[in-house]
Amino acid sequence: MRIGVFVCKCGTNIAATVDTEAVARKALEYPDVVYATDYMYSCSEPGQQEIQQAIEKYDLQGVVVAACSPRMHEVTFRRAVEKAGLNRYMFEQANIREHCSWISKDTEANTRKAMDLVRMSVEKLRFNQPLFSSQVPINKRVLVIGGGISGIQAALDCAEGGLEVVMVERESTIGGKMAKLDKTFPTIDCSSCILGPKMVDVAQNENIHLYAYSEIESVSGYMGNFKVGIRKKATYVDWDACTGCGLCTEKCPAKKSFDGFNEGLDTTTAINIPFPQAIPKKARIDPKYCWYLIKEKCKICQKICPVDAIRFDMENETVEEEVGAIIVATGFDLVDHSVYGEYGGGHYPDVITGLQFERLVSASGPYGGHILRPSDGKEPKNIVFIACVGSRDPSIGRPYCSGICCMYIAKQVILARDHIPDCNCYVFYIDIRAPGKNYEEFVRRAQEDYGVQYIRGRVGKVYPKGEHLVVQGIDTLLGIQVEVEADLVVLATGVAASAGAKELAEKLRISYDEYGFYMESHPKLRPVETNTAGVFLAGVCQGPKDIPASVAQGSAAAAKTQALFSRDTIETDPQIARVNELMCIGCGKCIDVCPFGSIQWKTLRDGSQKAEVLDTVCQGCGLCNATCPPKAIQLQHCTDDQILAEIEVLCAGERHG
Amino acid sequence: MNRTAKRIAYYPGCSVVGTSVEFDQSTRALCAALGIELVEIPDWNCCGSTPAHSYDPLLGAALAGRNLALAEEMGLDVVMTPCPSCLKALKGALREYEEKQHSFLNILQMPFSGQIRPISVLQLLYEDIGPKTIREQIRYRLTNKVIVPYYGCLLSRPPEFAQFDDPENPISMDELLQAMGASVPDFPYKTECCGAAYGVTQNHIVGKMTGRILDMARCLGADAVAVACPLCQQNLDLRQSQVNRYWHTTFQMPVVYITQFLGFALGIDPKKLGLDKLFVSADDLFKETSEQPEKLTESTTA
Amino acid sequence: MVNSKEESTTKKDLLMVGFLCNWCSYGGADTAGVCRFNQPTDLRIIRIPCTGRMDPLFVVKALIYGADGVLVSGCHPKDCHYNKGNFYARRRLEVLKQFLPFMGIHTDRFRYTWVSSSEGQLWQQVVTEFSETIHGLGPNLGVHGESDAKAAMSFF
Amino acid sequence: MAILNSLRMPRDCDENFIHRVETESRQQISKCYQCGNCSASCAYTYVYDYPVNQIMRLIQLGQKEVVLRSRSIWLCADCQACTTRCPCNIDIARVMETLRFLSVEEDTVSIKNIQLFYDEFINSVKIFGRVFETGLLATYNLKAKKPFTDIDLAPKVLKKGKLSIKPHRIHGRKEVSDIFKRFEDYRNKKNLD
Repeated sequence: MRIGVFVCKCGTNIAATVDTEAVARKALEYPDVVYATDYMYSCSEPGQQEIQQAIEKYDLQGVVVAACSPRMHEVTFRRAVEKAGLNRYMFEQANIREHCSWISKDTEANTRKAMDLVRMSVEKLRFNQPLFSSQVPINKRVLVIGGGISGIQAALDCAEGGLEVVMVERESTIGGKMAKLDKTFPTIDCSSCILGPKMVDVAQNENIHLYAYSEIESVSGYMGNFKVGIRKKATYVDWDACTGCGLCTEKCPAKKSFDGFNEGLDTTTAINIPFPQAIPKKARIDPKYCWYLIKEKCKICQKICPVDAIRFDMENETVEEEVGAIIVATGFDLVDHSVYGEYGGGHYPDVITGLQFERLVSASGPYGGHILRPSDGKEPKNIVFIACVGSRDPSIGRPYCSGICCMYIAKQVILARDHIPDCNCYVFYIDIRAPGKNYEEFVRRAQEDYGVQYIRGRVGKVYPKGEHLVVQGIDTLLGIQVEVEADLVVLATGVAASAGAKELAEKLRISYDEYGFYMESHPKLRPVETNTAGVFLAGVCQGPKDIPASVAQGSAAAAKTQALFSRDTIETDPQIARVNELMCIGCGKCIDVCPFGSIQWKTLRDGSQKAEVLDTVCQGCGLCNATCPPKAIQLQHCTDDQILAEIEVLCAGERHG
Repeated sequence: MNRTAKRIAYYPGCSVVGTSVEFDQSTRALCAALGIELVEIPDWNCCGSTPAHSYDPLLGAALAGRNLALAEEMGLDVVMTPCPSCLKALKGALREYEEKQHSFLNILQMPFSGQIRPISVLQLLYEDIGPKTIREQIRYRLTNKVIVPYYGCLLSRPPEFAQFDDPENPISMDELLQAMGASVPDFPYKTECCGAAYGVTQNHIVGKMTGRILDMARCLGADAVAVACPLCQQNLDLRQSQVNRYWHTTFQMPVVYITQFLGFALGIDPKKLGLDKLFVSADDLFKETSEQPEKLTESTTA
Repeated sequence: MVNSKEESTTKKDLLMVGFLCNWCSYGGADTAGVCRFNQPTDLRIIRIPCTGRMDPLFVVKALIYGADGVLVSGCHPKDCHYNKGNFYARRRLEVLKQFLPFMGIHTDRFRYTWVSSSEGQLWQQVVTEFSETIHGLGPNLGVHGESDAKAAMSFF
Repeated sequence: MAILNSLRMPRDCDENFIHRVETESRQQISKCYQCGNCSASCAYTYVYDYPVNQIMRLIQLGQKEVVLRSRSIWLCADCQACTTRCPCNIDIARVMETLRFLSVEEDTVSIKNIQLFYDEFINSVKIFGRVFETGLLATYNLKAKKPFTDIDLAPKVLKKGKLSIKPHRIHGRKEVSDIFKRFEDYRNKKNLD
């Protein structure tokens, strides 16, 4: 084999701590290497051209690029060598940046390491074989998990493009967190006025099939052909029959049920429709509060329902859907502020969360849009907002900035001053983060036009004294303590991953960070893709973000889906397992261990049983390869021979040299 | 949690045998009544407290360490002290032992394994005896008495160090008082500092801090304040007259050790509890509480 | 063949081989690099799709050929990109670990661990600790070397 | 109180001091991002010359003189409110404690009375093995030239029989004073290094 080695300087990213020229020179000593050089930016267009020209000039049959991580540019370089006429799998990439030049400043040690890494790549390449993909048809339906604003946006964009969409929402209505908001920053437009029509669009769009009050039970298959089990949780109401007239909710006697939509500030009936604009507008019985379901008496709703939709014997039901792509838009939860004993640990009724404040201000909220204290229903005259509750706090394991609190506080103080013009608002903040279009101006408006007192410093303690809450904080700019006798304290509670995010990730085989936010494929360049092909991310499930960013990401995920579905077939990855039938002893161990059921029995003409890999199902994990006793099944492009060659050339030294 | 061994080492500390002698008396009397054998560390010395620590934590650690080593020598694995300040010094010794074992042992020059566990009297009462037992054993009830529990800084803080109760809203003393039938309001200044050792050097600080605490107690209609720290007690009780001068107030708030409350409720002779040693008399408080009936009714125990 | 060991490792550097799964730990090592977390330079990483691909033979071969330490790292249990590859890996590698003393190789020369692609800091910690352990053990004198064999026996 | 008007970097930053504080207290000072929770929670902020968060900031900037001469470090009562609430898990009370003993070491104690009280306290322990409260208060009041501090309380305390006239001398006095001796040796050796 004639091999060319290209060592990238990556500007100074590599060259500063690796002697790239020496690495290239050394490479010429390796077997089969006929050409080696270093270059400023190998991934740039001239850099790629240089590789292509060298392939032609030196008649190269294989290429090694020593540069960044293959997770970054393997695809780029494979495409480049393919353009020059090589099979794209006749390429290897040595990671001399992330694993070498960036982790130590010792140029000598780094250079030696880079030489080793190139040496290993060359050795692996010597065993590479050209591989060829096959084509499989795509099921052009998309599953959207989560019916918040980003899920809605993604679903509508996909449906608009003619795709069939299956939407699964955990609650009994779509709308998510945005449906609970009163206004949105920085324009103060009404949240339900801009979200409502989109929710209606979801309901009316013929391409969208909505499973509300449902959850994902199982996911199998692969990009283009996923099978998804959806658990429709029992609502005790036949939604095909229910017209959403609301008669039942008027008559239900269990009026002390938890009102999740109003964040617990109000109570609702056991049979309820969360809010008037709910989509689907269907009633659901909360079994925790329904008298009949608890103690078998009542049945008033059943008697009153004009369409006879009540089904007390309803049980969970699982349906299966087949889709080609999945958009995950599962949103977030608020940080549980009960960990803050110094703010009352959730025991003081007048210490509320930012989202509860939204419900207080909202016209559809518990007080019809009048801001009143939950404890005694009085109008608060002094309101304190505390920023960074549950954000930037390593002591509770949340060192990250939630990104939206500074802005929603600014909005809420403006709303508070609008609703109660003579109220005083105090904001205790650490830093103000307003890096968005018109955001900084908005925060300034709160201070300049609305006269809100912003106090730089955190609050140490909140405690009740008589009718008031004493807020004990600091103004770090002056270095003195500030005490406010407040009537209402709003904690700007931060963003946490949605409950159950990890379990869902495990079903989807996508990864998540230590806080439960889903990992994108690349933090900058592949922000909506995951490491599992065909699964895309949208919204806060990937990390804290505001509505505009969530909507943008919803659209981006839809665009990615459209791009995927613009073809009729997808190329399979040929880096999969292959059976050498001459060596296979027919023990069936590979069939047992394969996580994807991609290996089956095959009967040869002589009647013997051999293993056979289903090309389109195999994901290329190599578990079978490690399991196979005679090593008859080999993972292409990562065969035993290749790995052993890498090990040997690295470790063997004089004994095998 | 119930430790089976009811024989534990006892470290009174200097202030408890001096100006806060009633804390020592009541602790001993109460433990005897509850079947806990306190073995006073023989010939114990001062733990060094804040001054030694400010000089060098290692010196403080060695001073406190001598007492721990003596307790270990007696074969006991728990040492109880009524004084939170001493408790902190004893725990500080264990931390220095962990961090600078070599220098620590060099200065101490005594065999020491670091296995001993220091606890406060409150922790002993709450975890080993518990409100349930107290409720079953009491003879006098504090019915209709409003008592606010004041924990001070160190009993539950910092959480990693104290390993006891909630750092922001401790409830152990609340529950013990409730077990005696007292009504216990939610006291927001449970863990606010009283001015600590600044009684001697910075008088006005104590005046201000202690005044706030007493004022909050009065706002909540308290008949008395329950404490578990000799320094807190001194600031609130002995210095109450100074507070009154500082704020121009007329506080007459009894400040009683939790051990005295419990001892009284269990029917121990008030003299043994040192009730007469309090500066603001609590006699009226205790006089009014009548003997309770043999069996407690449901409504009064809640 | 070029004598890579002699030339590429000085007295200071020992030779450690890392087998990292593509989806989690290889990404974690990338993250550590992107964050410029300083690490020992003596680890050479081989990328494999999944720790389920790990044949214990790879570890044994590396140690026999003279590697001073072998580190395998994959996705956290339950977080495997291929559902359950790391469960198989855990079982196989644990058995291997028990077996190493019989070859006269100190068990500490081999370690397997779980690092996700977001845990750059954890990766730095793992590599640093592992490197320290291996430097503590010194060079691997191979299956015939006495020092390790003794150490291995004392393990029992 | 040392007054800080302007800083010239890097000249005015004492890196050794930062390092010393971090090693002795075992806390990473650079973790502090100035939320101010320590100062908000501190009951003594109103008597401090620099609130706690500014002390932390001054350490970050290597302002040894200002920090070690500050009154704040001596007015800290070690009440642990800051440590309990610090979002960055910094044991601030321990940092303050470290600053106190560094300040003793550098002989820059700002509040002489407190040092005097502590000295007398330690003396008392050195001599008797325990603190002799009556003697301690008497000598302190005399030396601090405030003989009438707490004089109003004296009759009450005496009436209750709470102050003993004679100190309690423990048998292990020698053991205790040996601890002091060995500690001094250790300190001297450490200073030589």
